[in-house]
Amino acid sequence: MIAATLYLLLALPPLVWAAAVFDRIGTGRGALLAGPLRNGAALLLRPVAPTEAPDRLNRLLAPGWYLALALVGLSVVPLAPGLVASDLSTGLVLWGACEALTVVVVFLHGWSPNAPFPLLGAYRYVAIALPAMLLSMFVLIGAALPAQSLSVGAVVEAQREVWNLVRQPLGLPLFMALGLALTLRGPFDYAGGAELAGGTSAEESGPALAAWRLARAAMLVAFSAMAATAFLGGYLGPVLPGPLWLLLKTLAVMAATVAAGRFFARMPPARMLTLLWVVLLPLSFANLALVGIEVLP
Amino acid sequence: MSLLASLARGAEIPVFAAIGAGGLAPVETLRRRPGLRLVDTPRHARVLLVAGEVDAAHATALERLHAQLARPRATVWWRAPRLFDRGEIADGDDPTGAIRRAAETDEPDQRPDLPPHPWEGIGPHGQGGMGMMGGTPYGRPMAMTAEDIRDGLALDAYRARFGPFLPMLPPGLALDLTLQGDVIVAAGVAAPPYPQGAESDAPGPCAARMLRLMGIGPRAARARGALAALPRGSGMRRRLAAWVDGARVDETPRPLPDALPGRDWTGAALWLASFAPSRLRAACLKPEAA
Amino acid sequence: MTITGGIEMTLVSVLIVAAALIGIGLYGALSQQSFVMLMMGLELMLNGAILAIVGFWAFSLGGAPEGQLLAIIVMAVMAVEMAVGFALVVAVYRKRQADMTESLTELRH
Amino acid sequence: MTDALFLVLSALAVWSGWRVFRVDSMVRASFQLLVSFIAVGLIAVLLAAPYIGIATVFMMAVEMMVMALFMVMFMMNPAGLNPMSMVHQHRFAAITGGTAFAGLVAAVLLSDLPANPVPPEAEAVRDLGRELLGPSMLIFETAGVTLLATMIGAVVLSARSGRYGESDAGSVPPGLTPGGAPAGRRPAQGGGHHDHHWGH
Amino acid sequence: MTEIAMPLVLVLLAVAFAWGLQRLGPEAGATWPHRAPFLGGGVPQTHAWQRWHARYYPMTLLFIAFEMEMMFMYPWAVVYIETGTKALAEMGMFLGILSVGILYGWREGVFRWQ
Repeated sequence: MIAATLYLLLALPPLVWAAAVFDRIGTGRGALLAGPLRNGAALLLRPVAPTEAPDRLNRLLAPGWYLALALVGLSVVPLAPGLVASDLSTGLVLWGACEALTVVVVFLHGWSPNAPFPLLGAYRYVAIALPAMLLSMFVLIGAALPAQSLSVGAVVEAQREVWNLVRQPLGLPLFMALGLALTLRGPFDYAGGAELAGGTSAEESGPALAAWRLARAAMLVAFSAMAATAFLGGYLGPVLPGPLWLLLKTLAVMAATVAAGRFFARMPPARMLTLLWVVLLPLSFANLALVGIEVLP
Repeated sequence: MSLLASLARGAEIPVFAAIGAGGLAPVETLRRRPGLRLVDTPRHARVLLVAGEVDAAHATALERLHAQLARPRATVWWRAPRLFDRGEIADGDDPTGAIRRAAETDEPDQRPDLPPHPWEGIGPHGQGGMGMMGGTPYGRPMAMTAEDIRDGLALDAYRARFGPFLPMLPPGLALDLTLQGDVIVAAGVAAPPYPQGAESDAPGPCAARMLRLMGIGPRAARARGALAALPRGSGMRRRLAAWVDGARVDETPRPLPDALPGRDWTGAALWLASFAPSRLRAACLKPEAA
Repeated sequence: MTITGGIEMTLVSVLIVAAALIGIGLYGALSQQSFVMLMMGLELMLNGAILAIVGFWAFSLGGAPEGQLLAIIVMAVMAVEMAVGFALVVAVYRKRQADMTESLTELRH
Repeated sequence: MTDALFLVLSALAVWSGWRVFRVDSMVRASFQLLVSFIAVGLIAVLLAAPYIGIATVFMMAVEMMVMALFMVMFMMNPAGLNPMSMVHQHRFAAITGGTAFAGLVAAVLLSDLPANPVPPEAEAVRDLGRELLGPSMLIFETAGVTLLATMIGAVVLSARSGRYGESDAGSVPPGLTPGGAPAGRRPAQGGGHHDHHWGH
Repeated sequence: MTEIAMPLVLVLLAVAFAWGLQRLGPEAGATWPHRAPFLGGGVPQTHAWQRWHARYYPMTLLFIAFEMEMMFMYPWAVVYIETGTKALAEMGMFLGILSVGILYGWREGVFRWQ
């Protein structure tokens, strides 16, 4: 347990850096590998901008909570058989709780500066992220059906025969929608975006901004690890050792999520809300029914 | 600390561009220039780049923007006469050198260090307010309820001047908006957009500006898919489709005080971006002429 | 067990914590003028109720599943209370621009 | 270890429950309540109910998020920029709350509580599932219908368009005879007391 | 019981780390013009904190009622295979009932901006 936690904490910084590199690919500004580090260092040397009458405590804590949720979410992912940081029999529910709390944290981040654009971003995000979370829970329940357990370890073991990606082809794409919402990017980046001048982080500067971006990258890592575990068989794989497989799959999902974030355009929020409830949610029902029929003996 | 400093030496310089007359197209050329990064808010920026001539009437707005950059901060005037006595001047096609030089300097505030309203020591708790809603706690009054135009819940109205240098609005356009939540309930034009060169009306840059608001790059293949993100039957979809196909759009929008109320912020920003800059300027000038 | 000063997790200690939550919730529900704050008090009381139910389930019921089911039902009650309560607040506010319990009593014409 | 965690979490639950009614900012109050719920959820995990405990956390996270939205929407001075007191009958409430606490504690201490702890090999979630799909199936389906009724009720109450027109315009039903008086009770006139509650 | 100790330790770790990170930068000069909210040179008349008109409030009410069903679904998933077709039918019915609520909400325009 402690060993698994140490591995996670060791693996997280390079993975966060990899997430930043993925974000930089295709922006045409060069310095792929060193760019994120340099920009991060420059941010750390700038001051934090205060605002008029902010909620100081929550403003200071929001990036920390976001990072904490990423870490806790990551901690339910087994690195190898039996090697998991928090070995909870209801790991999937804990991951769901992390998703739900992320909405709260992003809202707090936008609320605390007492400024218009962060506030707009925070409220817009809540509208979209709440139903998006619902999607992911249905999809994860679909992953738990063949395992007959809510433990993430059992979900992996149930994929020895066939990956959940094959059992429920709709699962990963729907789960990715949630990933985009959790990591505030692309079509689900309702907390930020150019039409809000950065949204919840429009008033942040210096280390506060750096901490928020770091937590966002850590959340991408956590989400990708979870997606790789729930749908791509986690540590399962031939020849290579388990943790390495998990690492490779995590990197693949990270890349796919970043690409999806770039590919799809962001809709006006009311349109996205209808899409989520009327199209994507029924799709997740259908997905669940599909798995249900498949796994019945 | 010295490790951080040496690492930070090669970092990109974050630049906030305050765009004046004729500055839109030149600033677009900076987007992919290595060593610089255009950011959407002065909080993220190191350097304030004033691109194109800015009205003297907007000098105060520019000084406010300047004050919102975290220190150390600097100004670069690119093809623009100075409105206050600070910063570097750049005249050529490439302000990178001037920006680099400016990024070594620091400038003090232009605005006096005064709260928007006096408040300290006022009121029973010294926070500037009386009762639940009165006074000016921490220097500003609280929002008060007002009628709503959509669902009839009379909640608070937020009144503010947006612009003239907001990155999601056409440069120079200053709007006096009343918002309830994220829906605009009343709008007035305080200043029309700046005139931009003819190249700003070309389909390519127009499509790119609109797609950037939707969070994607300007590649045509993606742009097609982006059409689906806009509400069907809205003029926005038709205009973006025309731009993506390489056709010019010569529609003039309705006067903004009539057209903006009832739209949410995202919809309003997209709607404004779906008109060519010159047509938008014409729509804002017409009522003034009449 | 010395770090906790002799306090152990027993049914009695769990129930005392639950009683404290219920007491605070009751104070909140009775003392708040605003309808939404009153709902916060109710929620806190239900919070104490959940804790008491889980405590009983763990120590006295021998793990009978009905105990857990009861906790879920309490949570469902909370959700229903919130949804209907807020809908009422919206309806009343639309009519009266008021959110205080005192203004609500005026509604009885 | 378990006892120490229990002590810390209980203190957190009670303290943040108390803070709910002591902070000025409505957002802080909602999330303070959320902290109390999280602490109780974690205590439930300590009590060998890992499902109920963690599920409390995620259910309450979204409920408190919605709570915060509505608190900000309908409370004056939602951020507490002006210090305020929203309390009435404070003494009565404090005494009642204290009495309730004392009474419950006395009841707990005086009664003979049966001791029949959860067997360590129990599978809490599986048992719950069997119960849901077996003996308590009716409760489960009734809950579905109740939730549906809640949804419809909430939508009807909160939507602007009433059944017979906009709710703030009276939503008057048509007459039973053509052109006759509206059916049902007539809504009272005189909404829109604008300023009567600003002067606290 | 250690299964929640580790997440709690991670939470403390993360919050402490992010806190420390934000203490790294130099102190900012907190003048009033510097602290004013960013509006592109414009100024707001009031504080941004207000009785915020969240335009999607009916959706949130529908949401909390609907979300309750997740509480029943997790235990259902665990015993699904051993219960078989009956479980499928029961959950289908349950979801069907709740979907009626969503359809009703859709018809009433709950997912639009109010």
